[in-house]
Amino acid sequence: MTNAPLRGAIEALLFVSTDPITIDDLVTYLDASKDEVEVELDEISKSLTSQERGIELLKIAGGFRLYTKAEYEPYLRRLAEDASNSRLSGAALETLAIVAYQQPISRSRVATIRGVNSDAVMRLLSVKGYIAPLGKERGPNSAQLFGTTKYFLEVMGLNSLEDLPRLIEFAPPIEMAEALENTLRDEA
Amino acid sequence: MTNAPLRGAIEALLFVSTDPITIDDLVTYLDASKDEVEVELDEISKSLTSQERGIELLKIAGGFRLYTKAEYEPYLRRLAEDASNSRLSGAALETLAIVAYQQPISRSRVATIRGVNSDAVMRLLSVKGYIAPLGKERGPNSAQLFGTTKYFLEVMGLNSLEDLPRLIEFAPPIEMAEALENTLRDEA
Amino acid sequence: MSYTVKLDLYEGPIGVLLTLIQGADIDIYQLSITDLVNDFMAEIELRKRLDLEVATEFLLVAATLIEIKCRKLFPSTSLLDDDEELAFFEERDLLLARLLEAKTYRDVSNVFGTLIDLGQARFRREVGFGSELSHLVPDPLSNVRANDLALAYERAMRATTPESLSIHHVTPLPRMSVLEAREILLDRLLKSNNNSFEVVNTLATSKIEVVLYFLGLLELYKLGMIDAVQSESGTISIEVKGDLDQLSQAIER
Repeated sequence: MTNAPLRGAIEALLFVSTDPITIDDLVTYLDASKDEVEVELDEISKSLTSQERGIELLKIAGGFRLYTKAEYEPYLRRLAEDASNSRLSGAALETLAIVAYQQPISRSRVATIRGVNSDAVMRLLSVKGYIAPLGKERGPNSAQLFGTTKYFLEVMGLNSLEDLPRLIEFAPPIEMAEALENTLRDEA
Repeated sequence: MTNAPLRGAIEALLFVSTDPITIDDLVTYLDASKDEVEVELDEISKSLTSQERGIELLKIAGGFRLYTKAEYEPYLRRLAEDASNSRLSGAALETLAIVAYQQPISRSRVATIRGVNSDAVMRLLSVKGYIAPLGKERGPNSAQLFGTTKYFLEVMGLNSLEDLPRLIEFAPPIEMAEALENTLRDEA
Repeated sequence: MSYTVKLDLYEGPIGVLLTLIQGADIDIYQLSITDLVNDFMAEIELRKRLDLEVATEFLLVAATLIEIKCRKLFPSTSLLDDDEELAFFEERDLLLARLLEAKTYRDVSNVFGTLIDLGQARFRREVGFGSELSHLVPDPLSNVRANDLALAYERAMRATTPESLSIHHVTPLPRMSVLEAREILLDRLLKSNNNSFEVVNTLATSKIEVVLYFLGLLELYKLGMIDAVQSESGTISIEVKGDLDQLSQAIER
């Protein structure tokens, strides 16, 4: 049995929300049961897979949100206000990766890992909304700690930080470590 | 005969657009004929009349735009109250203050000064009528500039912007913000 | 070196070094330390004009590189006493560990780049409640007065200023050397019968330690003290060869 007005209400809420909406939120706003909400979300999601539809429902950053399908990017790019799809530099992406995997992390710790003062890059990531201050370290010389934001999860298409690629899988191959080590060893 | 990808593209465009879109716009964006576009708009409109759907397609100001159906307003109100109660008031005040004293100002500069992405707050202030777009910066990468409105003056009980409380002297903020912004721009 | 690599001026010394090394491409296995030092010094020249602080970070790494180069050219002549010798080994191990760490983050950051590109291809509806539904949104500023604005403005501007003037003290790097990591690993491996590659993860308390333990494991393997066998399921099991006495003798030699 379908519950047409409930489905309509969910669609309306998804349409205006500027944040991912959780199932719990929907239950509260709609005076519906969790099961009912889940069934309708599922129906909405299924109906959007049709080729005739231009949007899709994604589970992202712990909630649900509507997005246009990636294949329509060329048309939407023309309409978008900031037409320039500005890309992050390599240094910015590396810094973002360090914050993502080591959060909560202080600026100075990021600087230590990168071997260079990273304040400007951190600030850029902050202004772009990818990272945000989380709070202070404990202790006398407490430094501000940073972590990734919900927006970061949204842009990356992740539901939670646990969905980040596993870092260990990116460890350099043994051969490379060996080759480097040989270069740095003193035996000629 | 239906043209599924075209319908999807139209839906995607309607979904993200802030203003009504005319048929001519759609023809231009989508490299389709006027007839094709009209047929698909009609199909979209029909499919939205179903009770299961929460939005509708309205022809307004010479163009088309998606709206939530009026019957769902009570639920939308709950979302609105929930979303704005949380963290917005402090951020809104700070953002409004920056726009008031530094207008005309772009979204990205506000973000640079605050150190966090401020798009959502700017949108709220705009929706509430405190600030409005003034026009574009000159130059190739022209960003939308914002300033305060007449309504803002009314609410604050000011006769003109010159009646804004004078600021105590402190470090030259504009130059610094500019320098910072330039640094960040180069890097992106 | 004959290739030219466009380097990001916001890269730190480790990142630059990694780029230079990767620029060598297939030659990575016959990397010339002399070329590496030359290229690295050229990069420092570029940065010296920009910022003394940045240049200093680079010089620290350069010092280690040059030391390595000297030892390669004159293996028998060492002007260092024992303590300095040990310190040099630590610096070198640390440099290697940091390079591998940087490589790990660089590789994963490429995936980040791809995901972000895909994310930017999907558009969200930013309008939110828009003007037609604005009556539903409560006004967060209903009680605000003009004076509040001035205060908020000054607070916002003050928050920006000191931050950019503060001095950041660099926290010390982990002082564990690969040698120490190797000892700890061996100790751990001997105490347990059923070891897997995961031991690297279990022991490490930070990412750089993962790299250090990994290198330690590599050394044990090269010294012939352990065997590594990969099963069909993909797990790598580690077996210690010989008994404790033999092993400790091997290490002492």
